[in-house]
Amino acid sequence: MLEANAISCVRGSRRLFRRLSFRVDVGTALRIRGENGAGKTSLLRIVAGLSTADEGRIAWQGRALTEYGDDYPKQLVYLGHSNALKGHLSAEENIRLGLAVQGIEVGNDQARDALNAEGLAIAAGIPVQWLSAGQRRRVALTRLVFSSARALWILDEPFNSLDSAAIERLAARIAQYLVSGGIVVYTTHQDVALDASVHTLELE
Amino acid sequence: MQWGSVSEFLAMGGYGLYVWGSYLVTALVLGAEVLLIRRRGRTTAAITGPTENGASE
Amino acid sequence: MVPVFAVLAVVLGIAGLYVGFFVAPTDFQQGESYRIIFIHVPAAWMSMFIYMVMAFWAGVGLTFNTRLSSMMARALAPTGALMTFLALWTGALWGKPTWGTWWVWDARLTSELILLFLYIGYMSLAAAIDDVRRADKAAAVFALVGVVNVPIIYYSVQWWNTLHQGASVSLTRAPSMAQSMLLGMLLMALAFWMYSIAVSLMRVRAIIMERERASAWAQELA
Amino acid sequence: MNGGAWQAIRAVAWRDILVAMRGRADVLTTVIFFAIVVSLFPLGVGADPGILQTIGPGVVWVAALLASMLALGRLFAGDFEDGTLEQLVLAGEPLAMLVLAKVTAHWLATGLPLVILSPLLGVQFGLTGDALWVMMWSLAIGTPVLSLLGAIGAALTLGVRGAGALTALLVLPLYVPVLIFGAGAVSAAAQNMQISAHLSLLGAMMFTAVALAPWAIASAVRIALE
Repeated sequence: MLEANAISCVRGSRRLFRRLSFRVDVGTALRIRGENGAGKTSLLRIVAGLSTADEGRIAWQGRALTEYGDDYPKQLVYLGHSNALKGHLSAEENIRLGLAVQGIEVGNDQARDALNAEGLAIAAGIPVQWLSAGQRRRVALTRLVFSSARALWILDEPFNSLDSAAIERLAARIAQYLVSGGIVVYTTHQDVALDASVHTLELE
Repeated sequence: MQWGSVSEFLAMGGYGLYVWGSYLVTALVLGAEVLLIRRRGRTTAAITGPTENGASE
Repeated sequence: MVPVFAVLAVVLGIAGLYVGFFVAPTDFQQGESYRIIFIHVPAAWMSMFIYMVMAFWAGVGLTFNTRLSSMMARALAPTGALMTFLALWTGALWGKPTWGTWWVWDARLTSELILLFLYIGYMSLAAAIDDVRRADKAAAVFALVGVVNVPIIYYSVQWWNTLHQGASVSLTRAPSMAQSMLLGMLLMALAFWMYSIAVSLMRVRAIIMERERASAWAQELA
Repeated sequence: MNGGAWQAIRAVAWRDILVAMRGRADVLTTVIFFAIVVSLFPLGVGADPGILQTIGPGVVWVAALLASMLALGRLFAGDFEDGTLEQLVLAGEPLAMLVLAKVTAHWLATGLPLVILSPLLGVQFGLTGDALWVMMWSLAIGTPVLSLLGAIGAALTLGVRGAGALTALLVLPLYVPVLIFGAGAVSAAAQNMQISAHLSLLGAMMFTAVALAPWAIASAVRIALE
């Protein structure tokens, strides 16, 4: 269970949000809405522990993030605006090595099967920098296939530059992850229907 | 008190240029630093003006 | 609190100068040029001392996340850099009559020069980063890395100097210190110390006001 | 260190080595820059063998120092932009170790080539076998320190305007001790004097840098990503 109470965040001389509280239980998703620059990404980064809130506290399973140290990141997956892919390396290498850094062992064939399922079989071997934005996003999203063991998914605009088929696939995968007891905190400006219980948080 | 006259004091045994050169620059630099900070303080106070919590005392 | 240190600085300064110029005898070897020592040595001491204090506040600011200590470190840096510059300037002016050259690759002068680069590095890093909080923290890390390296730099330059130059040309062997010379120098050192405290406190107040103004605007905007 | 940490460290290092091999152009620029800077000096100073021999060690060392500083731009900047650096911080493994892996891979791609090329350039300055051998040794021990100290500067200036020049301003003063003992070792060898003092001090610097620098780099990276 993820909980934030009265958190606020100032970036430079601009205050993004003040005294924000929310609770996300197992099996539910929290969608964060707000215009550009309202602080959506900053909030996700605070939840992921990359940056700290100026005031207030975030608790994961009852314990404050500050008490966790290195083992909190072990329980989450964070997908930012950027795809975290190295341009020179192929999709396969990116997945295998990217996940190895997170401590998730993935064999060559597993990576290739996941890419096939995502319809990227032909792209598996070529350097990622030559793929289209949509394809690169789908390669980045393939990481989620191997991250169902993680208790918390934090996704920043996951549906960006995806075609409708890919959006459906991702929505299904998120719904399936929620049913299996995961928690998702995400932002998106596209109204994608998720058949799971979704709460929405508005950032003015 | 070994200075016979003011001119002797200024001559500083022939090293006047170096001795006074160093002291003068030191005085100038330290003085400039103080003035700069005071100006920096005043400009902030001027901009802040009477904010609601009267930050500029 | 600032006026207290300012007054102390002036009083000690006048006393020091009086002792330095009117009580201390002429040095048999260097004549009157040695009187530069009354500002050269205090400035050099202060340049080192301020860097240590700056690194201390930077470390406190980094570990306890206290904004005031990071601001104190930021306030100290310019004064420290100034002191280093003065040490170099007076060192050069002292070197000219004594060794005939403006710049002498003496171990202490060389490490002062490198210390000046460390100060400039600290200040430009802090100035280059827009987000004030990150600027404080990044500069603090650099100050701590610097303070670990200052002794290493000092001894390696010392070692390098003895290797190339031999110990003949060196400021470290101060002229035989008559009682009054030592007194003059100590008084000036204290005066410089009081001055540094007064100036840094003035600057930290200015920094605090600037940052309050910035956050005051944030409240109005939100 | 549990298995997970070791696996993550290997993955980070291997990924960077792969990227360096695929993008060979970057590696070559460092080495070519090193060669060009060294061969500029005889043009500037004149080809008198006597002078060249005395300034040889210093020139090669300063050029190596500048070349390794030039290469720092690619250490974190790429990962910072494409988001991989964030994933490193979120790997749940000691960031100092992961960062050490990155700097090691970076040294293999940019530091080691300098070490291998240095005797070739030393010959230009009329340095003999013994001095060349010590040059390689001193660079082999010294360049890791340059990479580690440089990495602190690179991490501190991530995402900052004019990061290149600023990193140079930050790290060059820190390079002074390495330069003094590195070049000192080579010129001592050229005059066949004692070199053990130089090399052991360089070695001491290397171990201190390996022990302390990663923590500074890790906190600089965390600060940059806040």
